[in-house]
Amino acid sequence: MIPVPHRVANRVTETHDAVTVCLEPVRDALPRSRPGQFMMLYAHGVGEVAISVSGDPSTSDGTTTHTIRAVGAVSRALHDTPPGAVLGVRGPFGTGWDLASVRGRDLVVVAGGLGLAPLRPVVLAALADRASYRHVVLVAGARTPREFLYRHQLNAWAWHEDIDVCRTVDVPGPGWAGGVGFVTEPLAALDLEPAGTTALLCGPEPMMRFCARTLQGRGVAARDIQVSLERNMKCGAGQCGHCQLGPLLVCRDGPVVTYDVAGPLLKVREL
Amino acid sequence: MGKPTLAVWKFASCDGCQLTLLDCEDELLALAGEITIAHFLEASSAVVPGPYDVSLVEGSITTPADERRIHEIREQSRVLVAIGACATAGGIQALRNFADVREFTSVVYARPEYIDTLATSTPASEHVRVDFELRGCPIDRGQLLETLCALLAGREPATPRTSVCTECKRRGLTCVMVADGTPCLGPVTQAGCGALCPAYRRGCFGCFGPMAEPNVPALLPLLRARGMSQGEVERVFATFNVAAFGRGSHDEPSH
Amino acid sequence: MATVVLDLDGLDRLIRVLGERGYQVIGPTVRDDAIVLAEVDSVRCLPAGWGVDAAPGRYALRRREDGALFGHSAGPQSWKRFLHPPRRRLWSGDFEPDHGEAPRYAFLGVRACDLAAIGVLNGVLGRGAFPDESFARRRRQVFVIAANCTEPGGVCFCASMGTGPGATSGYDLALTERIDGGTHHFVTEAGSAEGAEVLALVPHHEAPASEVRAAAGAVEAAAGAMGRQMPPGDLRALMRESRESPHWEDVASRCLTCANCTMVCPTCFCTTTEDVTDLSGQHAERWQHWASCFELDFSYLHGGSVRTSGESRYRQWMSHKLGTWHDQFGTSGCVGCGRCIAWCPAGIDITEEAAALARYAGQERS
Amino acid sequence: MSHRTRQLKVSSLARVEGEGALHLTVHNGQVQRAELNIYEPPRFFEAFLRGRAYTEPPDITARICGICPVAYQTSACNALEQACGVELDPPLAALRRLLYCGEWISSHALHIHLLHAPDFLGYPDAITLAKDHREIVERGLELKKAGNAILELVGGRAIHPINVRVGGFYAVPAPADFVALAEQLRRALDQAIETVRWVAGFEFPDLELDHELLAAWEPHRYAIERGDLRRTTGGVFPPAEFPEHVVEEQVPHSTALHARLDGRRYLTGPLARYTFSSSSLSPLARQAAVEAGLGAECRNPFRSVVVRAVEVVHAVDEALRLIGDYERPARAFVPVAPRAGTGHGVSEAPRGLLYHRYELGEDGLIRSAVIVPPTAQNQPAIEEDLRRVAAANLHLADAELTALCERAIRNHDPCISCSAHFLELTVDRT
Ligand SMILES: Cc1cc2nc3c(=O)[nH]c(=O)nc-3n(C[C@H](O)[C@H](O)[C@H](O)COP(=O)(O)OP(=O)(O)OC[C@H]3O[C@@H](n4cnc5c(N)ncnc54)[C@H](O)[C@@H]3O)c2cc1C
Ligand code: SF4
Ligand code: SF4
Ligand code: SF4
Repeated sequence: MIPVPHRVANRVTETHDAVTVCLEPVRDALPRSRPGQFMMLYAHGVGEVAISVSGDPSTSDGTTTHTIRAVGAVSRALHDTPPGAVLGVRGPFGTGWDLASVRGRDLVVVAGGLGLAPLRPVVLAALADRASYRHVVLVAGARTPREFLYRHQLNAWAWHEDIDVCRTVDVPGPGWAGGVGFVTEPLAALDLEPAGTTALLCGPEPMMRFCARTLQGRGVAARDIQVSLERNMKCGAGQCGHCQLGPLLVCRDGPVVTYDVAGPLLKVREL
Repeated sequence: MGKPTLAVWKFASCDGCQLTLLDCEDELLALAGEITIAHFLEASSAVVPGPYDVSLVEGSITTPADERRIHEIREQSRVLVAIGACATAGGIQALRNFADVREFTSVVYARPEYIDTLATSTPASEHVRVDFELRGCPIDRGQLLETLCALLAGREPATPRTSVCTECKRRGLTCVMVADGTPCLGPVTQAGCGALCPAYRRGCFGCFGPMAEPNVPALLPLLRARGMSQGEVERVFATFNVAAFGRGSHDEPSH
Repeated sequence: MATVVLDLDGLDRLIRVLGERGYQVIGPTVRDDAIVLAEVDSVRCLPAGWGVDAAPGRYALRRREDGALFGHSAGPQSWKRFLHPPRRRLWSGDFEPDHGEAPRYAFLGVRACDLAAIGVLNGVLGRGAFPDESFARRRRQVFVIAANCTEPGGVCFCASMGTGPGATSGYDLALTERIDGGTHHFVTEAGSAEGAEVLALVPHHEAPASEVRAAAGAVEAAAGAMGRQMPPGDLRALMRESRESPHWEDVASRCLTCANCTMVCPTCFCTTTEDVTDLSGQHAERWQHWASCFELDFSYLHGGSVRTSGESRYRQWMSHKLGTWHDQFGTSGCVGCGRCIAWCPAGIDITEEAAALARYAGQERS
Repeated sequence: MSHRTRQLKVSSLARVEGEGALHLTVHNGQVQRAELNIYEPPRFFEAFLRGRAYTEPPDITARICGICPVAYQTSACNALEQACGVELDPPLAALRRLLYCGEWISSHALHIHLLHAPDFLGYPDAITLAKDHREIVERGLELKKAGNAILELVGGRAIHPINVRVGGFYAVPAPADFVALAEQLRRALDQAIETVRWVAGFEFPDLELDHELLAAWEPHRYAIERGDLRRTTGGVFPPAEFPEHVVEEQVPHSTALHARLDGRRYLTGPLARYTFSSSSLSPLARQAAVEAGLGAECRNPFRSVVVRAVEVVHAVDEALRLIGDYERPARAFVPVAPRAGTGHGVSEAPRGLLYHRYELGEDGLIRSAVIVPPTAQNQPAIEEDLRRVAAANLHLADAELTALCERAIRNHDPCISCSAHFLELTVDRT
């Protein structure tokens, strides 16, 4: 599979090391992605990495939006690509969040750090089709207040009556009015109807495990918890073998899987 | 922005690794077109003062003056690449680390008092921060070019930390350990040479140093089963990368 | 078409006919003390009279008493290197795919286990939502001449994996080599229309029923003469249950994590990619080469690798081959060719390790 | 007249292999000291060779020098084979000579084009030279590449070949492997001849040296990978007598030992070889030498660049001859069993005679090792050249004098890593 050239149409700085870019096809557009899927983004001569789709799923102009944190050579190059420059894009790959199964139920979205990126399309989709869900809750954690992605949007959502937003940080700054501590704390305090709740989690693996444990402790069934997994990926198409997690090829069977599948695998050391 | 600058520095070594740059016969002039070779005494008497974008450091640190100089080089270099077994592991001269230098000196030089030398031969990374290491005694030309191209492109150089066996098998060579009973260090040695020795039906002798997390103890009985004496086993690990393989080859007393 | 008999000249003619039809014929030849796969242009290239003694961590050519061409078991290479090459350019320049002319191969002397392996590889690379075009094309164009096994090697266990010793499908032609009372010939069957077409161009005569029976009997007897076998029972369940087995530590003390087993395995498909640029930085290319789950960087995530210990890397390999392959691709990843046993410098034997895991699991259950 | 004291420091003499310094003291118009100060940190090879196995010196001593590893491997093999009483099968000996030709071509092409020629043409390096004369530098690089191609095919790699062992090789090429190489060498032959013509046109300062010369020598061919030793003052002696004639001494200004032949300074290298063996050059090489104006011998060190170029023609021609005659040897190596004793080995490294001596115990372990590299032998002669060049050119301005002194050193293609590093030139004029 060959990358399809896309131009950086728009680039917004999110935090000191993360940007959100909107990519428009130079010629051909790729198929539309579903919330939770990812693309392989290629920076000229530097390399290619997996990056989730973080834009509004209702856009139909062929663009694709991604939020990238610079952590290594490739992500740094993608992060630094200026508007107008061309990147290669392949995809979309993988499973998306299963929103259909949440219809008529409470939706709890839990994001840690950059984990908010693949969950933003879910929130946007839920808000666009608000009547299909009962409660919609977003619990978002970050290290510091300045490290929240989409800060304006989060603020806007916080005022929105259709969604409850709960923010928490490890290290609060002056004037911080939100919570302090791990995302599991607000999760434990949430007013839940376990049998009617579906939770979507994304963030560092330990965070997802703790959150799932908290939710399960409160009676939410493992299959009603969806997590987005991260493994090394080279091809995105189930052929390079790198992303295996036990029986799963994360790029094909994931990244989104239910916790009845993921839970037992994540418990095994170095699987 | 001007062309990036490259500097080449020498410490205790045989010059083979920096010669590798001149051995890039097909690329040398193109390279000189893309970067300014600002300091490369083996090749040029023109010297451009620092700072330098990339410094290639060859050789190990063996004298007090070297120790000062490597710090000066670090300060002047944006990216510092240690090239070759001497610069990455102390080289064969690191054998002195396990011996008595005064005695060594007296063997080579009748009047040792003239000789100003450290008791040890150490890699650059023991003195300063090193950004990349290119393994090998000598380094591989392809890896050197890849590293320079990668640095120019802002990419992580592709210098895998896996075993020589992976290259051996990709080349379609027949394993000398299994088919010929020849002792081979390939299973614990870092890839990069292209499985040169097995291609000549010779066992790898580890000139690229240990791969990431080598299981040396598991190899030792296999070497002995293929006819190496304990002394030979110890010596083969105690050659070009003696300080990197360390004394891992001693899983049992030799007497 | 009925079963026929080719003699040595017939086989030679077959090789030439395939060459004339534009195939590059690949078959076994002797090089560097082993039987390796290379281009052949006549029967003279084939390893007449060479046999193989294989054992864990050991492989040696041996002179046979007869002149058999296929009287040797699997060598260090598999057909994988032609269908899924060790190194390949994916694209270059402005995302120009590296199609080129895909070679048309004719594989001569494919064992049943290797035929199964090609099928397994096809299940991974050739099917699915995003098939590997290069593999699929090579696979589509290949002409397969299977060689049924009548003499398994010391590390073979295809019978217990249900993949051999006789080829049952997936070939264009299938040969059973017969050396009997001074005659040396090949009982041959076509398995496809093209196979029949090619066979018609080659001198042959119809096989007498006795020959057909003798050939079938030899293959059947081979099933009972395997060098080793997998422990009976549900391997997939065994692998699942054994995730935390203490036995992994024992294997890890012997395993070099050198990755030889995965490289020689005819079904291990894993690859990694490399991005390259020229000195000007203008021209970029992307290459792919074989990788292995034994490599530390294989599972690298920002901050470190998932599988750092030797235990976890060996476990990944074995569990994938015998267990999770079923989950991912609906078959076993192991076809019983025994290569990983012979070509492991440490002589680690997957069948013995499976048996040891089964013993541990048994103890745990009781 | 007021006393003028001028301190000249030219740090770094470039385009030599290794690091060192030059100290020149001029007092009242007299050169008082002319020292080639080699301060390359010692690497103690002879010391740690003790206790190693007799099979190891080819690999270990190669690491003394990345520019002439084959010379080290060959002298080591010669010495060890002698110690163990083994002779190579003739086809293996031929293959060894072929490998060595590769090193001559590669090392000489490097020195001529990249290190030495810029001196004659007034460029700091070959890369700047290439801006004006790209085709010449490209030709030099191609020539060097042809030499490396031999090293890579026969030796496995150009620097520190892996295919050399005491008794022969690990694996020997098939004749078919040489097809492309021979093609490349045929092109290289033309390039080598053009190179001779090119360097013959340089301007050479006058200097006739009177050093005694010493080189390996064989009766009917140009000695490369073996030979007896021949000296100007009459006589030929076998390598085993080297220690009786050559004594090394330590001097305070150098980490390299200085060698003296029966107490006198002497010179090894291309001029010595050419002087003794010019009649054994291949016809093409001899013709090139004649066209270049070389006589039967050459004693102007500045002209050594021409001799090197002629030697490249010879080495390419010889390589083609060896390839033409090549038949795959029946075995890749002669088995060598260790025995107690001493062996001496010499060969002609591109820059001069390289001598090895090993004393083995019965167990095959090395009891003692002595290595005398060419530059250590040449150091007194180089210093004498410097003294004479400086004395004859004191009228020059500092910069020019410095440049000339550097050239006088580069004439000898010193391999300082072999003996010791980088040259820093200090001229004290009082
Ligand atoms: C399904 C999926 C979705 C992702 N979504 C996003 C996103 O929306 N935004 C974002 O910033 N990051 C995302 N990542 C992580 C991102 O892929 C890594 O940060 C990136 O690969 C790091 O590459 P690097 O070269 O910059 O860093 P290095 O650490 O230098 O990585 C070197 C190589 O290791 C591999 N690697 C390292 N870290 C990871 C990782 N975390 N995941 C997969 N491979 C890795 C890659 O193959 C990379 O080429 C996602 C990862 C996955 C698997
Ligand atoms: S020959 Fe050496 S490098 Fe090659 S597979 Fe065997 S052990 Fe590994
Ligand atoms: S066993 Fe390892 S190398 Fe082989 S296919 Fe599975 S993951 Fe890949
Ligand atoms: S099982 Fe054997 S071949 Fe495989 S990685 Fe371990 S030691 Fe190497």
